[in-house]
Amino acid sequence: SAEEAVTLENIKVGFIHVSDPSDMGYTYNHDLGTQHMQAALGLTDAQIVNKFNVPEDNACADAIQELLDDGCNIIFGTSFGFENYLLAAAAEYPDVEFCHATGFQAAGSGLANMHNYFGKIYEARFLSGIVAGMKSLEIGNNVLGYVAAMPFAEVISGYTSFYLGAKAVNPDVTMKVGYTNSWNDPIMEAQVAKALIDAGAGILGQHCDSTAPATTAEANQAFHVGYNSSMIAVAPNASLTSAVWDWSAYLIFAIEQVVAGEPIPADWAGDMASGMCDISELNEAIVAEGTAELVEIAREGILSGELKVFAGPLSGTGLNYDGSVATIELAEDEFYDESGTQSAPSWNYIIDGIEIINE
Amino acid sequence: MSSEWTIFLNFINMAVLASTPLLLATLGEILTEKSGNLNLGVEGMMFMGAIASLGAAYYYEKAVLGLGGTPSPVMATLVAVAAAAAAGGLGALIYAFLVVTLRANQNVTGLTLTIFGTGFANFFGELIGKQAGGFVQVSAPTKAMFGIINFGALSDIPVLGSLLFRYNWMVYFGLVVMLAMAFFLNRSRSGLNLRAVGENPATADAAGVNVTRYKYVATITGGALCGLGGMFISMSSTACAGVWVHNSVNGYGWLAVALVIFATWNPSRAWLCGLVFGGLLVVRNYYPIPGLPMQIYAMFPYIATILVLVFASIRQIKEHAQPASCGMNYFREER
Amino acid sequence: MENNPSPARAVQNAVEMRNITKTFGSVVANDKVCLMLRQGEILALLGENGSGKTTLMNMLSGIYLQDSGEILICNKPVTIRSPKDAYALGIGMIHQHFKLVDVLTAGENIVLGLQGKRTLNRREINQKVRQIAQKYGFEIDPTKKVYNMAVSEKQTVEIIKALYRGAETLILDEPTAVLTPQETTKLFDVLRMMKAHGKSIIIITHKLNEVMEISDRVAILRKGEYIATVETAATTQQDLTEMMVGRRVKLEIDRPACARGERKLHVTDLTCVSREGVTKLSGVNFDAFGGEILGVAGVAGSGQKELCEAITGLRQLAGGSILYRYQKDAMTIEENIAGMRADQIAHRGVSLAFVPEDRLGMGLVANMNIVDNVILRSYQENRGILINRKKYRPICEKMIKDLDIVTPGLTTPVRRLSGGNVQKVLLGREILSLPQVLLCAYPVRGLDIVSSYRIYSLLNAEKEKGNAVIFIGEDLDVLMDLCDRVMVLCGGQVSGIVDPRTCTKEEIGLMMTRVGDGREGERA
Amino acid sequence: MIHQEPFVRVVKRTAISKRKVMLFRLIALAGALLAGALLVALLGYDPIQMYSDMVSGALGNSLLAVNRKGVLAFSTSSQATLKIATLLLVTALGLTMAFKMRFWNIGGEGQILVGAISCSYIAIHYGEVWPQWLLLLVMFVVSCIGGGLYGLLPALFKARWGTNETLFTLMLNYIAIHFITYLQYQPTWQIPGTTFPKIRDFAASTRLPMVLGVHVGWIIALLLAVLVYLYFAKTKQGYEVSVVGESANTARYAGMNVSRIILRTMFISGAICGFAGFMQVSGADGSLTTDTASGAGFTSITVAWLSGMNPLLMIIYSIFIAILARGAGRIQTTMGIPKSAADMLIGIILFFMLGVEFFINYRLIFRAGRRGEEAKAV
Ligand SMILES: Nc1ncnc2c1ncn2[C@@H]1O[C@H](COP(=O)(O)OP(=O)(O)OP(=O)(O)O)[C@@H](O)[C@H]1O
Ligand SMILES: Nc1ncnc2c1ncn2[C@@H]1O[C@H](COP(=O)(O)OP(=O)(O)OP(=O)(O)O)[C@@H](O)[C@H]1O
Ligand SMILES: [Mg+2]
Ligand SMILES: [Mg+2]
Repeated sequence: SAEEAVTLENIKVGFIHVSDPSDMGYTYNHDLGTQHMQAALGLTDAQIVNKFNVPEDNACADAIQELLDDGCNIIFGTSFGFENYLLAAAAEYPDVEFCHATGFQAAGSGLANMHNYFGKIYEARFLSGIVAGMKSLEIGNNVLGYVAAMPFAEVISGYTSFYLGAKAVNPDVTMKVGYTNSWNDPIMEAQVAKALIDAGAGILGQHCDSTAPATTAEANQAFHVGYNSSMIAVAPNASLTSAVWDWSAYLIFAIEQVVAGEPIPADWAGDMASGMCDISELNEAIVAEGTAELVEIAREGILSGELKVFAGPLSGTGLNYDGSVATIELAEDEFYDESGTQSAPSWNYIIDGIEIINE
Repeated sequence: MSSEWTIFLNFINMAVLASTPLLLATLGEILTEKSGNLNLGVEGMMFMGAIASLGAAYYYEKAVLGLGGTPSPVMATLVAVAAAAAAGGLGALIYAFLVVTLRANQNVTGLTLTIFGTGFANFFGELIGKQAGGFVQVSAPTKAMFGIINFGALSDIPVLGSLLFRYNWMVYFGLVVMLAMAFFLNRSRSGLNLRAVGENPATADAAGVNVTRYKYVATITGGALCGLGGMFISMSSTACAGVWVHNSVNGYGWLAVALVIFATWNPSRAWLCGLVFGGLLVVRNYYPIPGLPMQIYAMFPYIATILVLVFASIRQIKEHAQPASCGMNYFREER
Repeated sequence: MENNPSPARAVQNAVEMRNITKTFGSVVANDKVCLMLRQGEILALLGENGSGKTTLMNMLSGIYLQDSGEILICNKPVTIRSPKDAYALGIGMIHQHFKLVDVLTAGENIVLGLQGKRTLNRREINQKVRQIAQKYGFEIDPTKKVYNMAVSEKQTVEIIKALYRGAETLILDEPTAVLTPQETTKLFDVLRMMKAHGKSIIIITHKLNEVMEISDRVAILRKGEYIATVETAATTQQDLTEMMVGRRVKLEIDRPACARGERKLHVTDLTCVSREGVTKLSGVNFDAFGGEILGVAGVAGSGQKELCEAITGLRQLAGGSILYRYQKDAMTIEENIAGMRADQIAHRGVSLAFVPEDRLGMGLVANMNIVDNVILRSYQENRGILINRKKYRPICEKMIKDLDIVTPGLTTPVRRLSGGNVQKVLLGREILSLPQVLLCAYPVRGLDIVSSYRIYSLLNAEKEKGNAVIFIGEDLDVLMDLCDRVMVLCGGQVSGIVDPRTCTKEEIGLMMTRVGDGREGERA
Repeated sequence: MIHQEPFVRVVKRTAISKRKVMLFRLIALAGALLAGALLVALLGYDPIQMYSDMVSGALGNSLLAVNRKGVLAFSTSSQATLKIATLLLVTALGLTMAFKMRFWNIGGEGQILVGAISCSYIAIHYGEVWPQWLLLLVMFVVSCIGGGLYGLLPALFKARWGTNETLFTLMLNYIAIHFITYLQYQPTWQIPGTTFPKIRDFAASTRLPMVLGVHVGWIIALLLAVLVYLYFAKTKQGYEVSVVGESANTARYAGMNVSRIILRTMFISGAICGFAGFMQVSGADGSLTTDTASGAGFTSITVAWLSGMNPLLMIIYSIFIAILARGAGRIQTTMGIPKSAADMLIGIILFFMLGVEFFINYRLIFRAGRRGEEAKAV
């Protein structure tokens, strides 16, 4: 057919999610972003097609195909495991835009219509770590706990920045990390959370999808810092704040680029300035005194570039991609620029003060 | 108290909690198999119980709020329990009707029930969530009903307090069901009749036992227990805590089927073995074994079950075997 | 509501069955059968296999429901829909195949299904069981598990089960088939005792001497039809047989004279031990010759089954040898096949045919058609991986014609055929394999008289071909008329091998209950 | 003590025509679709649109079309359907081998996965090294051996000690899944350049060639259906399997080595399932995940059973189930009905199909009907 210009009236936007909003976590939040985007751009319901609960295998290729058959002009895949299927589709359908969160291959693929996006969530995590660190000083418990999904860069980067934030205000703080081995297994998350509390943790952070760590903290008189969205509603006496995403920042940007006929960058890392990531409102009733002020100071520092999250002196060990041991050593004036080369997280080192309880 | 002790007590505590949904479903399946029905639909019935309890409590609260009242958490709990038992029982009723009355193949019917129940729960979970504007969850007071009970001074007794008085009500309920079932099977007349039905329905029939009725009642009661096991997963504060999570039952039903074998069809052993399974599920959070990958760890319950299965078949212990007619349908005039 | 008839009342009918009809598919098992059981009598129910005795009794005990007809208990019409109803009416049945739960104790089995207190008081129950046992002279341990019991013990449990429930009418379906003569004597004592206590009893048995011994009256069925009821005292075994079969039976069976051929089978010191460690066969010695039929007599369970299985390689031996002589490629080979498995024997090319007792559970595949059943023993002969059914089609058609097998067609599963035709398919197939030794276990069981004679002539034909035939039977008259020699088994030992032409039935009967010393009785 | 005679009695049918059987099954199918329609209508959706969307979503507007690259191929929708159907069909064929022997192999899932793991090992370690023909050949062989050995394990115990195979094979499924999770953490299996717990995509040379837009497995599956049909209809081994299934006693009597037949058959059963795993990773997915079998091991049991173990009927049933599964994705897009509706619908249909067997095998006689002339059948 004769190329009809893509406008806000006729654009069709497709989404592929690995779970559905009932996870109250990653997908829920991404879908909130979709709703904000829809409201902001005035799209109709028919212009948005969601594919929920798509496994990270060939079913993803099928889902992409269905979206294409449905006439989508731009397709967002929100989970890491979708990348190769999106790449393959991008190669075949050059006139459709493909945007992939958490991935890293777009820039190297040479495809103009394949894009990666993510955000400097470690900055928000750092702020949320300050909230936890302040609380740890207040309750006099220097042990943090962290319910983590799987041992790889995105997760490790997340808990390291959380820990560094806490350590910035409480130099004596240590952290225990428990893995669940799954993105969304609420039973396991609750069990690991409980084990961390049993191991002495007074405040829990999390990088997994469900609210189980928050409710477990609440049930065990501990405190909690969430991820993805505010969890104060589910754990009003435990949840201090959360490191959150507002994915609409990117969604609006990318769709407006398409409508305007402008290219979308191959790699896009949103930050606090763009509104992509931040921490949610503080739970005023339970946060430690002076938290808000300290968070504000840190935010200013990060926005001005004076404050770096992965700043030296810092040393850690991790695994290389081939399984061999890797180390990093940052001197006093050095820092690790995680989003410097790509949007996907890359900090993959365990630093002193962090202990894994169940590896 | 030394910290080793504390770790151990915490571990036991979590093992008990982790074992409870398994225990309820296992007891349900034991009762079912005692009637000669091998219902492989445990997973499906747990799913149905999980969504039904959550959905019912959610709609109850919504209805009361809509009428301008304040929902009572106790009522919400009762509604959830009733719905879970009813949903599990409904799944079992479908199974029993097909298998007992229509003489359908037990294996295929059970698997179908699992397919159906899984679809049913995920379908309604997603649907209700959509209507609720994202996700379904019950109110905080109702969630608290499924949390750890505070027994006050009792919970604070050293050792005993944390060993016995730091659970939610379903743990104690599971214990009561276990004791009741052990008593029923070993000490009551109906229990004896039920065992006979599962071992040799023709004999039970000739002795004047209403085989069909026993099969129906045992299977449906068993299904209701599986439903309650599902409720633990969706409601308990040590699991989904009153929030619907896609695919939340996620293999626990099959673990319960394994546990039935592991427990050699004996309720009190089911309780003990359930504890072992529960322990296996959480032990790596308390006692990590260096060098043993956690994914290999996760295989242990299944490997243990196979070993028990093989051991039992080699020893040919009649009392520890599956009820003899299990898996086969009974038709009086067939010979 | 219990119908407890007082002995004081005038003679009344404990049970009356009027015009009972029951069909299974196209089989009319009972056709307008009438039966009357008086209060306090022992009635024998007699009929050939498949004449509908069990079916009739199953309707009385609530296992089946009649298609039409009426049942009256103590002169009142009733509908018995389940065994529960039957018990409520005071009817208890001891089935041919015991209905007991293996993993439960005797006491538990006895109270199974009874109403009463919700909880079980095992001590009280066991006490009551012992009381009943004492009253009628049984021996029983109520705490013993059924799977640890011998057959006679199980039967005792069954009878006490019925008595415990206050059965006034007892039905026993072939109770003596599984018992030793001593046990039978004991059972009959108990039955007489029960009669003395006013119970009414129906007993099914194929053994006419038992009928004469125990019963007051005899009711006879023939092919699902009711023939008559006669006073035992006023009849003879010959009369009963005639009523059963329907005509004067020529009770003479052909025994063509043949020259004894070479020794085909030479069995020495054959010993078998069951899995449970019970000796089932010990020191069995015998020979089978071409051109003769060797009969094997014995009470059921004297080792017949084990003997067949041992010779055909289906059972492990504890000792002994089985020398088998056969022609192969124009050579005569004598080989010890002891210890070989059935498949190894088959691969040897040993032409040993076996007609097992369990036709549909072992000899044939019930759900397969005639062609598939006929190729069962010879499908391996075809070279290559394919099976050649086409080749067997005409063979089967010829077999159907030769043996008068009644079947809707070649594709009908054999389970649909009647018992006699099933047996003809089985025997026909075995004969097709051109065996030099033909081993038959109860080949005429369940067959009517015409079919039985057909089988006898087939066996005689084999004998005349110079093959050896081993015939395991239960009916002594048949064995004595058909066979050239009769080997008598007792308790897994050979109590003698006799020439039926020169010895009496009583002598053989005696040998069946008493172990002689091996070849002593050999008079051939 | 006079009882009413029971209201309804059940009597075994002696014979029923093939046409009537077909009719009964069609009625059951219609009933199931109606029940499903009722359910979605109650929830406020249009059932007619749902079913038509499902079918069009599963098959596309035209089954075969010239695609944008100018080659004739299955429509994109039907490609996915065909891939699902292929997996179901091959697995069902494998399971049928066991079921004919009355061996309740519900470990199809595990055997698929072990087959897939075995050939994935080759694909990942030699994918860039060996030529395509060698890769595919070796992958095929090891997948069959892997799946076969995994099927052999419970058979060994069954043959030796009579260990319950239903539960044994069931447990093996979970062990296989957890093993894949384990592999996801092994650096050599992961995507180069990440530590993300996902197994890398295979090299192009390890992928099965395409025919009409779908991996060649669908043609192999059809051939296999014919082969399995012939195996049971024409070969000695197939005959032996049937005899052992009907009665092990008879088989022993007939001189068959029953243990060997059980082992051999379960090896073949597992090998075919293992082959299904090979097709899935090499043909459909191009990688190994814990979802590789995606429940096919279970769904295929129902496919095999619905077809009455008839390999040719299995072709139809596996396509039918695939259409449902695939069509559900479509109604999620067009109507917002959650995809899980497919599982629920499949469940309902199977329930009806299971129920109708009773009416095929038995007839009911009602009390009133017995009064006048002979039994009235229903
Ligand atoms: N459940 C059944 N289904 C089909 N046919 C049956 C059934 N029970 C009995 N029959 C048929 O009814 C007929 C009578 O069988 P029944 O068992 O009553 O005979 P019987 O007189 O007890 O024989 P036997 O002396 O062998 O015990 C047989 O021909 C048998 O085929
Ligand atoms: N369920 C059945 N369906 C169809 N025919 C049957 C069925 N059961 C038995 N028969 C037929 O009835 C015949 C007689 O059966 P029955 O059990 O009464 O005698 P039997 O087995 O020869 O004797 P016995 O019980 O003394 O060993 C069998 O040979 C068989 O052909
Ligand atoms: Mg009989
Ligand atoms: Mg009989």
